[in-house]
Amino acid sequence: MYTADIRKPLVLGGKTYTDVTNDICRPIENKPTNSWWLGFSIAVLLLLVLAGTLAWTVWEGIGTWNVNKSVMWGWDITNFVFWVGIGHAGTLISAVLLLFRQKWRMSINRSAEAMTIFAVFCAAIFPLFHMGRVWLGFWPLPLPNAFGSLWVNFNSPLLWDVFAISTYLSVSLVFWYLGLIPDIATIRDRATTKARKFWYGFFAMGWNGSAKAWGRYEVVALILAGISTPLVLSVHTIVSMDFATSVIPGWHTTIFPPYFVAGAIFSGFGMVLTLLLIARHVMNYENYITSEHLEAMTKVILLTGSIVGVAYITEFVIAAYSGYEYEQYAFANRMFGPYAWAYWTMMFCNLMAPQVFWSKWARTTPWFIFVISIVVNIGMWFERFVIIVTSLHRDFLPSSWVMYHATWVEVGIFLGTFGLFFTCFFLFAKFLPVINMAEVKTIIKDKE
Amino acid sequence: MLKLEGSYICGIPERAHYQMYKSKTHIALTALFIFSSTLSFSNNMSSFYSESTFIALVILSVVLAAIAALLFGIKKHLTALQNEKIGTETEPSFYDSKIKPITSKWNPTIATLVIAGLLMVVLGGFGYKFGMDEVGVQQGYSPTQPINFSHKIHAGQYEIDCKYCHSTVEKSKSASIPSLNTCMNCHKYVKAAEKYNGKTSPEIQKIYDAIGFDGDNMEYIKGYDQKPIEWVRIHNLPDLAYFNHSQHVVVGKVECQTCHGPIQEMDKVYQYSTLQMGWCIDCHRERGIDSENNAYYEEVHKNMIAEGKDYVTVAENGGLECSKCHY
Amino acid sequence: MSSNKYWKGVEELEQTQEFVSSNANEFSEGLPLEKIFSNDDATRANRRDFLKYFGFGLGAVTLAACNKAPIKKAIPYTEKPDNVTPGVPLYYASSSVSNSEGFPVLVKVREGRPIKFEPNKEATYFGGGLDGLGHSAILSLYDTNRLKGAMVAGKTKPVAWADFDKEVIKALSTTTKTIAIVTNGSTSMVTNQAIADFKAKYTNTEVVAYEPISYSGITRANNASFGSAVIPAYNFQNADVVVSFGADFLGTWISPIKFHADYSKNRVPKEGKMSKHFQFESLMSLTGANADVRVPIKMSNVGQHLVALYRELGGATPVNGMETAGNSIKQAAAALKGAQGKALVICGSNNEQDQILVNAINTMLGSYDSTIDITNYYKGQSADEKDFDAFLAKAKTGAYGAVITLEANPAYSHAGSASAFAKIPVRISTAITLDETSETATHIATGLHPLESWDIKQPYNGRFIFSQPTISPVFEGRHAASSLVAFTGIDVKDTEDFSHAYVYTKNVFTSSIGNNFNEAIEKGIVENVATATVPSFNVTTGSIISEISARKKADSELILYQKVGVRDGAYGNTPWAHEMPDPVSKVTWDNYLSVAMADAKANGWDLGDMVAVSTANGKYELPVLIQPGQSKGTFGIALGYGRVLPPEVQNDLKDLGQNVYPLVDMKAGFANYTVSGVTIEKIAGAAKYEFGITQSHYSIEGRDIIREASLEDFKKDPKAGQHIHKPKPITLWEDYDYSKGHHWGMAIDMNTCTGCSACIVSCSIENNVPIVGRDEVRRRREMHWIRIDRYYSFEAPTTKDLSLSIVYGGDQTVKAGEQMSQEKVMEAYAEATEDKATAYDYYENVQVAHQPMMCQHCDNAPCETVCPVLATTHSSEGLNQMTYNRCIGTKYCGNNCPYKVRRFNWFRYNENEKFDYHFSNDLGKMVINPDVTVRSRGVMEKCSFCVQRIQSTKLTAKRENRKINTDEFTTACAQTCPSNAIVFGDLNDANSEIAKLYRDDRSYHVLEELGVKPSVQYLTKIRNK
Amino acid sequence: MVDKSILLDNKKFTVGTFTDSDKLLHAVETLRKKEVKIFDCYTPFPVHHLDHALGYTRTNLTIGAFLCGMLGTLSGFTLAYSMNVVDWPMIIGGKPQDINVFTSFIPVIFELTILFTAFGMVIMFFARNRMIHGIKEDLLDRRQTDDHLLLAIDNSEEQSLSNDEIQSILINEGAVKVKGNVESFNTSLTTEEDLEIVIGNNEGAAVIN
Repeated sequence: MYTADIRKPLVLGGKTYTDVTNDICRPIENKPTNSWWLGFSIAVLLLLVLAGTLAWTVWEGIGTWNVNKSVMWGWDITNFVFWVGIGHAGTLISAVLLLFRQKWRMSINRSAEAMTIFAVFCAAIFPLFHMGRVWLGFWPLPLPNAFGSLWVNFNSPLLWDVFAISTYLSVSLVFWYLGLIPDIATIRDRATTKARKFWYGFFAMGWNGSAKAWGRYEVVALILAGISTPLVLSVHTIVSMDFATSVIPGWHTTIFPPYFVAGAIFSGFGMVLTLLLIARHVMNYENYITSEHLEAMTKVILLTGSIVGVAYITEFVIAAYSGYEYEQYAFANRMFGPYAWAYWTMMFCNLMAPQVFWSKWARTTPWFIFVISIVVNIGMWFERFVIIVTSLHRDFLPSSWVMYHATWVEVGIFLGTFGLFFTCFFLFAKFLPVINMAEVKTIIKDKE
Repeated sequence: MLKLEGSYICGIPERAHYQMYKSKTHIALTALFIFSSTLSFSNNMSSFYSESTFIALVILSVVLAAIAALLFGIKKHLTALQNEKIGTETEPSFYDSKIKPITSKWNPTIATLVIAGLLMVVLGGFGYKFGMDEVGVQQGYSPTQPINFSHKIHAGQYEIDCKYCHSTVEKSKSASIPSLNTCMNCHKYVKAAEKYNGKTSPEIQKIYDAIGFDGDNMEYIKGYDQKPIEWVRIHNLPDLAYFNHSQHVVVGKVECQTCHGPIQEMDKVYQYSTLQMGWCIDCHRERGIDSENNAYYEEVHKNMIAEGKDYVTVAENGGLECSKCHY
Repeated sequence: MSSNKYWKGVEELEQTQEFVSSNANEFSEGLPLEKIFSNDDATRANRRDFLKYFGFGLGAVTLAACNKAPIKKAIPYTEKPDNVTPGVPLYYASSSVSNSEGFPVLVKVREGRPIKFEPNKEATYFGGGLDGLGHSAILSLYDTNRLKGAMVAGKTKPVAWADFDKEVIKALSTTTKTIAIVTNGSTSMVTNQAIADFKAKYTNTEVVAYEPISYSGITRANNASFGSAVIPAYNFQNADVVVSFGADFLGTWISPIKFHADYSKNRVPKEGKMSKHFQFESLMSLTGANADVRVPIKMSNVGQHLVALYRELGGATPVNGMETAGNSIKQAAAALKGAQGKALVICGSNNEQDQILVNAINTMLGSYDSTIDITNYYKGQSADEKDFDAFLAKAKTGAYGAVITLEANPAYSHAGSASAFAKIPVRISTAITLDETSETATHIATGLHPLESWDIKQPYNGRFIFSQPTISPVFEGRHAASSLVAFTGIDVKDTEDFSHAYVYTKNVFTSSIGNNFNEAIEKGIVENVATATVPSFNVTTGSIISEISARKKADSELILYQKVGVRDGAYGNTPWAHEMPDPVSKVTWDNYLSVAMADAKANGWDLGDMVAVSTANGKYELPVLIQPGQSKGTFGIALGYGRVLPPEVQNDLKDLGQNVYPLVDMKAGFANYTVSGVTIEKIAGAAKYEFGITQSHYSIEGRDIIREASLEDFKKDPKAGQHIHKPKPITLWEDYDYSKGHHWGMAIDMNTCTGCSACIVSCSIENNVPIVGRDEVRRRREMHWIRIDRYYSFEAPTTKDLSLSIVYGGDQTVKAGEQMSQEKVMEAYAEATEDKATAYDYYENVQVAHQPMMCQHCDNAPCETVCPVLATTHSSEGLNQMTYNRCIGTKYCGNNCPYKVRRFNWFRYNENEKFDYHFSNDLGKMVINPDVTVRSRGVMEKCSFCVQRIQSTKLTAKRENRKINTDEFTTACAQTCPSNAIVFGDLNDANSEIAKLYRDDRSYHVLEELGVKPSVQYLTKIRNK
Repeated sequence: MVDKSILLDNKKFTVGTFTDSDKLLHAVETLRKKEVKIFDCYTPFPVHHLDHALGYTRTNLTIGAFLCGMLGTLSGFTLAYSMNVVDWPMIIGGKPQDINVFTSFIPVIFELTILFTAFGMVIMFFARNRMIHGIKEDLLDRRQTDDHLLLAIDNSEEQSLSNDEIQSILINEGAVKVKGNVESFNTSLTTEEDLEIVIGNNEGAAVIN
């Protein structure tokens, strides 16, 4: 008989299968609480901001942003990389931790995967709407056309992005959905209204928990996890290639792929922590998301934060050692130039702040973890800002050096994506089980 | 020394000066005299119409379908409620009675694959169609012209050389619609009166009215306020594509009919070709250049012989490069 | 929604303009929204209506219902002129519009529309170039605010010419007082003949010349020295040493385009020799930026410097004069002495005494007959303000019964003229737009634009320039000469065959120039010059020198100067001239108070601070711009701004800058542009002004972008300046073989490029580059395809001087000349200096380098690799092709361009009320080059190497069954460059100029270590220090 | 909606309900030892080794996934190569126009491999399990996806043991409830009562025929 080799029970409170089902289905089967409505309204409000600012951008032109002749990417691509990065933790938690048989993942992977998908939604907005002619957004797809046919450029990292992001989104969706099917079936079988019976029945695809199905299911989940792992690494590698394959000093760096991946995991875990700590508090899931989970995640944050920190320093040393004046200047400019504030914010948030997790107290105190997780999110946004804007604003020819500050439209779009993200998340929390019931039931009896 | 297009013209004959200077018109009129086809056009509006119509219809049908579905659903629900109240058994729907028994026998595996396959085919087909139609096509466009000019009579029956009227086809990017004095070279005498009981043909009369010619006395009316003929353009290439007639006719030795079709048989001209980029590209990929008889292509011809080829296509000579047409 | 409303215009007559001029929405594919946005016809209201309806959903049905193809008309000529082939441009020799004295150009005409000026390369005396203002002035033809016909005060609509003439003749013939004619000191022989005819009828006529910028110092001095009140012709090509005292001869002084060409002939080192140029000046002028030795002085002291030079050269004088730092006068004198007969000294002062001394020096140096030609003298701009002041004084007494202003605008540029003019009851103007003078006129005999007119001008004695109409008059104007003749009662109605102006002009020609009028206008220039003679100098300099020495040095002086783009402001309504960045300050659209760094630091001023400038003549509020190279204690404000334009003008041209003409100091009997007694105070609490500035970083940061070497080093080693250790780029693949066919390339000689920016405007017009306005330039979104990078470097203190070890970016000790940031080093140096009063004086001594930068057409272009949709690819002829219609606007290419030369269409710049320049009105669109697509919003654009010219030339050759001739054509920038700094051609043609330059030892690529293999070569700048 | 009746069409089952996965597993092992043919088990969560205990062979979906992946690799390469090299080669930043440009294709090939693998495998999984949107489920117990673990034996199959023997084994193995003649169902809604029943242990277990 296989027993997970863990020190403490991952589910507290002596829950039975029934308790698990009841606890997790409660928000779905009951009317939403006032706090849900409040949060949802705020999110929808922000979503309207997104709609408004995007409409304005399309109506007037990208000129409504403050990007200029030298800094042609600003907040848009910063936000894109930020959101894609956040997305990574979800896949990582469910796929990589599955491969490593880390059972503590089980109560958090569902929401982490949901976060992935919503974050990729948010991310996808930016490359689409940063285009001058968004209505031609389908042109990067290799479709036959009446131009002869004119195809696409397989040399372009942006095209790789198109493939990577769409693959990532669809595979993540499939993975997430696959995991949801047994739980949807559970809700279906508990349904007391026709609508619920119909819709959950529709999405449950006739699942009935047959042992044959479970056998195949486990194999499929394992293989999906197996291919999702290189996928998730490849996606941020390819995103980093947007920069790494260019010639701009500060971008043209071979360290970018691992550095971006570590940063993505780092920021993703930050976001997962932020969300889980809220969900845990609001939905009373303390028994499922225990301090064991929090501690494990803070350790990952500590690790990846340090990897990112090493990358920062490595980058710097390489620049200094390169003997290449443009590269040297680019990094000196990051530290002491007009955007030094962004650089030092990034250094503080990403390198220094996570180091507090060496302390056990810090790793197990939810409010403190929450604060640090926010700091990590801010830091990782600034990392992308530093990479994109400070590299572009002073590159090779000093004649083209410029400053860049966002307009209200750019800020509005960024805030708006939070609206989209949280709208999706609130709907998810209302209509789907936030914790993977089937998996949690398997570890309910796993003891020390 | 810089010389574009021959030499720069100086010392226009005085008559021309007079013409330029004499006409005290608003600049719009200056523009009016200008043969419009010299400039490419701003819109390819056909695409506007076809696409806007299409999209508007799609939006509309989706909205209507949704409303219809909603209404239908409400009706069904109400009927069910009604029946429940009265206690009568709801009559099984068409679906329940006819379709369901059949579909319930389907093998889900096969059904899944078939449905997925169908969906892919439909979506793929739609995508392909969308891609192909992306550029508006006005093939077959045949508007009514202010004068019912027949190419069949002029080019077909009387075998007038195309270049007689479209005189700039060998010199300029545009073939040019002939100015009225070109028409008058013949129609000063040709009035087709035999068909109209000794009167000037009404179509030819339109020329006279425009240029100010007194058909009865066979002389130009002095001081006549001339009105140009506003022909309707048939071949509308979008502005973003530079097409030069002289390049194709003189250098490429392309027959008019290759692109314009059997123009000598057209009573009413229509657009023969699609004028899509793919159409241009197809020709460029197939057609060879006349490298042997043009000193410009001397090097190309030498290389061609060296490589043992019979001919070099336009594409091989860089004819597929973007800025050959787009700038 | 009414579909008719939408498309109605198409059927209307006016809309024919649209196809002529508007390429507005060239991108016809894609979703229809864009088309609706960009529909030429739709007014803004319609656009909004559309959205409203579309949003409602029902609109979509309506739209779907009107399913008929929009009709486009093709309207042929009724009678086609013989020489017009639609689609083929014609070139007419004519005269530049912005140079009222006459400057030979060609006018490119497409289907009856002049669309561009091009230099007349056959007029070699004038140099074969054209400046930015000259190019941009073509827009004055297509100005919607031009007067539509003869105007009479009190009436809003034009009146019939016959009635107008009757009224004017009545007024002129009834007055018993004097009739005045105010000319612009015109060199027009036609106008002069008309004035003569007018005078014959009205014998009580006085003629007075007026020009906004005065060179009376020179004319008076020449009158005193040689007995002829003229501005001589200067021949810089003969000068081995040029010493200029505040004369901005490359930018604004007298005839800068010609001077450019002449000057540049000696600037390329040939056999180890090039000319040496000393510039003593207070503001940083374009000329100073190109000088080998630039010495900051105060213009109020220029006389003393001249005295010092005079003495050094051996002139007998008891006074020492003033020496400047580093014994610059001594050096200059030594150089001048060594170049006897090949030297030239000029001075920008308008003071007669200064100029007499300059004449004395030039006589000593034997410059006359060699570098100065007083026989075939310059005839333009020779109006003397003395005459005009006398006229004004007399006018104030009410002595004049009528005044006719011919193309002069004294009300704008002369402070006292408005009140004097008001005393004259009949004021007739021949302006073509409502300017400050014609606004108060009682009658406007609306003239013709020069491009609509016949004219003969004589800019130099014996050199005649011809203008011919290239378009039929846009509005109901009448040639000014015809108007003058009409006022004598002669019928000037056009006859059956000829216009009056044509006959009149031809008569002037045959009576005073020659017989073959047709040949003359074909060539555009007739030269009939006399052999130069050496005039005898007959002034004793003693008293002048003592007077000069007695002048008091001003603590602070205000210098009123002209900007290269806008000049005297006469063409203030042509937006291209304003969007062209100032070659030195790189500021667009504004004038400002330029101050020295030392003054700014001492007074706590910063860039954009608003200050109040007050002199005896008035007080103005202006923003501060800190100008490196400017002398401490001097302040500069540009003239030519603050034009009062018709109320219809609502774009950035409205209320543009401050008109500081009233500050010109007239006390000493001449127009003194150096004003003393100026106080400047920061306006407390005023918001900082933001300049539209295209380059905000001064320093080159010690980067290997501009390579330079001294002439000494260059003589020893022709590869001097190039010995920079660079890693050799390697490639994974074999490069594409460009050796077949054509391989287009460009070379730019940084020795001859002066930074004058003419190429920017020429390129913009050729390639339909939009004008974006000040606010967009502030956001750093100017659209110019070619820009001129300007870098300052300090004539740096050595490491020893600095005695500072500054750590910057690692532990690198910064050495002068190879700093990572020279500015920072100098700043630290200044802060460490004990003597705060002189801490920032080093900012006076800066070197300037100009570097034109456009798409480098890299063979391994980084932009091409990253475009996902192949919108930018390479042609087999080495061109980096930008395909606008394929572009979806990811902007990735722009980011990945190391040269940052790609420009993005942030907005829709045509047909947009926010960008209300010529692209947005039907008349202005006439100037659009029909061979180049007008870009829609959301696409990238950049320099194309004028691919439309390449294609057109290739096609002509193919059609004519021949190869392309060597250097048969060139790009718009190269063509217009007055100093021939830009060369374009086929690298595979071994005989071409470009192939030779590519083999030159001085040539290098910018950022060659990136391995992108640019197709633009730069030639090392050699300084003759 | 389509019924999933193909799976359990008109069959009658003997169903043992467990509330503990270990007990279920043990029951399966015991029955299998006695050569009882078990139709299938239905559990709300994956019970480890259950498939092994039931004697199911390892699924060969992995081979299918591999083939799909190969197809993806091939399509990716074909797509890129045919577009950028064969159909319309262009000079792009000095990059080669032949097979040497292969390195640029790698990211796209990789992504398509993943995409094809994932989708191919999941579609095969659904097909193999006869799962499709809208299909109706077959349930033997309303709580088989909640907290009941079912062991189903097809009554129509010939067994080595009698029905009663099997049922008693099930009860002995800890089944909380054993029903002898169960048909699949999928129609009615769940009621509140259904959810309120809590089955703690097997003390009250009874065979319900």
